[in-house]
Amino acid sequence: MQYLFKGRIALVWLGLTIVTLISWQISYVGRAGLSPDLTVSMAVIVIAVIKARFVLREFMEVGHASRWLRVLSDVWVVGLPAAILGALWI
Amino acid sequence: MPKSLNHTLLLSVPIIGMIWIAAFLVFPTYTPMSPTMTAADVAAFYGNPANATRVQFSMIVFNWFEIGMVGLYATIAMQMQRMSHGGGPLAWVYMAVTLGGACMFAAANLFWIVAAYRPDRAPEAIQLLSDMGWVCFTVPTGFLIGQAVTLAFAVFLDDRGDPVFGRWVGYLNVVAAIAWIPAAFGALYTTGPLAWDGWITFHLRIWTFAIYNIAMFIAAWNARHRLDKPSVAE
Amino acid sequence: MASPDIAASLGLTAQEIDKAERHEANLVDGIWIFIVGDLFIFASYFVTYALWRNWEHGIFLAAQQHLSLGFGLFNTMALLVSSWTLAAALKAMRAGDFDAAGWLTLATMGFGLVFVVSKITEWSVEVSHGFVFTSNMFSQFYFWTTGVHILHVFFGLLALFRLYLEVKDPACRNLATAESAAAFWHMVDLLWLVIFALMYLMR
Amino acid sequence: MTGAVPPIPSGWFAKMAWHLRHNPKADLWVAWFSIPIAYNIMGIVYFTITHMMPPPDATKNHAQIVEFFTKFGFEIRLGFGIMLVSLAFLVWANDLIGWLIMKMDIPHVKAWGYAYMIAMCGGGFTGAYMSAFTMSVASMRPDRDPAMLEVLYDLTYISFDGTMGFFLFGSLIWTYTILADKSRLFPKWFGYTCIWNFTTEFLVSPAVIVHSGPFSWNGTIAFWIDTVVYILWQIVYVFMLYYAVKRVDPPQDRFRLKRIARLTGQLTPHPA
Repeated sequence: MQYLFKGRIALVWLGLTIVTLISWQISYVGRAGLSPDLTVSMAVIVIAVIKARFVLREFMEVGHASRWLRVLSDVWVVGLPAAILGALWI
Repeated sequence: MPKSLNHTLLLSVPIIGMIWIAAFLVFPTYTPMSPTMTAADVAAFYGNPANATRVQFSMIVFNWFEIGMVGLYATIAMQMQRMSHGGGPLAWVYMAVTLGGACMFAAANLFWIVAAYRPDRAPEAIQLLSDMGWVCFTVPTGFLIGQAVTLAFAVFLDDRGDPVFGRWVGYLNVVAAIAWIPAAFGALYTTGPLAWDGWITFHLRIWTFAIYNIAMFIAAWNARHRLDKPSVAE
Repeated sequence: MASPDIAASLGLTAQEIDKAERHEANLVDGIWIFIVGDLFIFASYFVTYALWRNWEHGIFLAAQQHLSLGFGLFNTMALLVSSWTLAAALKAMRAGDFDAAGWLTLATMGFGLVFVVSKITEWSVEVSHGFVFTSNMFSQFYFWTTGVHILHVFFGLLALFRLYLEVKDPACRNLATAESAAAFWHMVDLLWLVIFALMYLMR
Repeated sequence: MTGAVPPIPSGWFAKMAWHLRHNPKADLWVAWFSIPIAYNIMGIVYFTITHMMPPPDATKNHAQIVEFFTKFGFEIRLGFGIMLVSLAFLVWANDLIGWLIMKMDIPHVKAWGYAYMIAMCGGGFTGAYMSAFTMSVASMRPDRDPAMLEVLYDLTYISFDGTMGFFLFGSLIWTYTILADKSRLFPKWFGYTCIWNFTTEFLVSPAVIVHSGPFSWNGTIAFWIDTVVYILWQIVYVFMLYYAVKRVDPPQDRFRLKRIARLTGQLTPHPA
């Protein structure tokens, strides 16, 4: 299947997979005690939205879309972690 | 088939109407039970075997024939499709609100039957069922209003040289709709003319309904031959 | 649609006719209004979740033990692979290779089904351990959010099936619908990435 | 009907009268205007008169339920009276949409239109009017046994939130027809956003199970977010119907072509 390796999609997929495993590792370290840890929460949320941005830009091809779409998707990518972390801090 | 049977659906309407009147007369009280009755009074009313039997018989007959007037309303909806603007959404609205009114009466009917079913129930529960029955019977005049307003619009918008219904049908529907409006507020007061046994909510509504049905039957009967022609709307 | 002379007879100005017809031009962008709206609606759910998590942190942490990280990771991988094959399918379609596009779409649907089966297995394992919707606030959020997400997976599978039928039929091939369906499926993947972080990984 | 059609007058009421008399889509416009009117009446009744919305707490105890019905008793009955007088407008809205579906270009289009009308009108009976009766009966006699009041209270909100299937299928039918319609009576992006409308019906289902938290009938998710999305969507919907009514052909009418020709001055009045 040559199309699986055409362009950057294979690379992006590999990157997403590795990052997923990293975030799993981050969370797994404290698994035994399940102690509250805001740093871990922050890290996994930020990693998740970075992954989301890669899906938006590379798979959904938002980079080629109209301007309002690019702006709104970036507002989401920046605003969501900010709002979640704000809610966790309150 | 004999020619006189061409209009069986329409001819069923006066028969159903007479059955309704008979069932109405079987009900133990002519005017509704007073909303000011206490729970004990209401329980005693349904506990009295003579009353309970009459409620049950009346409600069984109403239950059999509650949707019977559909022949008249379906015929009118067919006629609306022969009007220049009636065949669009308006005819379907007419059918839907007709069904809605019948469903609401059916609900009231079942509440009364349940109230009379176990007279040894707690008086509070019997009163609740009876209240639900009377409110479902009195308050949803919106369906009748919807029927009248929809038909009035269709009649007034019918701008062809040879209208299906005369203008008087439109005016009658407007007047009927206005007469039914106060009944929607029948739950507001327990005494006075707006209570569910008051003259505005009960007598005005019931008599308007009777006159309305008779007049609409006459209008539909006069226009019956139009049903043989193809409809305007496809 | 109204023919021009009828439109003219209805008293429409040229501007109004233009306004009415303009919807036509927006077919490709059609799905995007939905996707952006959906992203923001989900964002509001996520923020609500974070607030409740803050208020009942202990309960949430304790309840999180009922989730199995292995299942979560496997589900994430299934959706990531499906996104990859779907992106490849779109590339094949643009290259005019509809045979490969068909197979890649089928593969995407296959991975989507793997996700569905795995998710339902995970739910039944959790329910058999006594972790049900009404157990506590975390379980309510967990079952509800994953439930809404799997509903989107079902919609996505339907869209992909439609896409597959279109790819198979030379008369219906249409890159615009293909891009719409693909965008929707990637959004389902994207939402799962965030849900995975929020439900499974947060501490 | 004789004489040529007069030109459109300028006054607001005169213009309205002209359209009622001469516009070939007069019935469609009447039905369209009923939608903003009906939804505004419903909004005012629910939110300001009856205080039924935003929903009160599901965890109220007997004394609080009695207080609720005592405090708002008259307003509740007045508000639902107003709503019941105007309820036919909602039926007009449903049947306008059902009729517009019948004008689309998809196979078996009439069946889709009938299905929509039946589903939406059916849902109104338990979804909107049941709560009117239970609320009225409860507020009529707040001195009733509090346990009975509690039954009516639960019945009100659960019948209102819990009537899911009718609206689910109605909106599902509408969504499918918009997306499958080849004549593009409604824009496609609007069809996609209709998915929110029927998904809502899935989302509120926990409201019939839990008593508190974001998924209860007054919760952040099951009520507030749903309602905000629904109201925004509703505003778009009214405009979409406006354009659809503008674009759709008038009802099939033997006199239609003549009427239109007369409107444009292409035909002199025909002898009656």
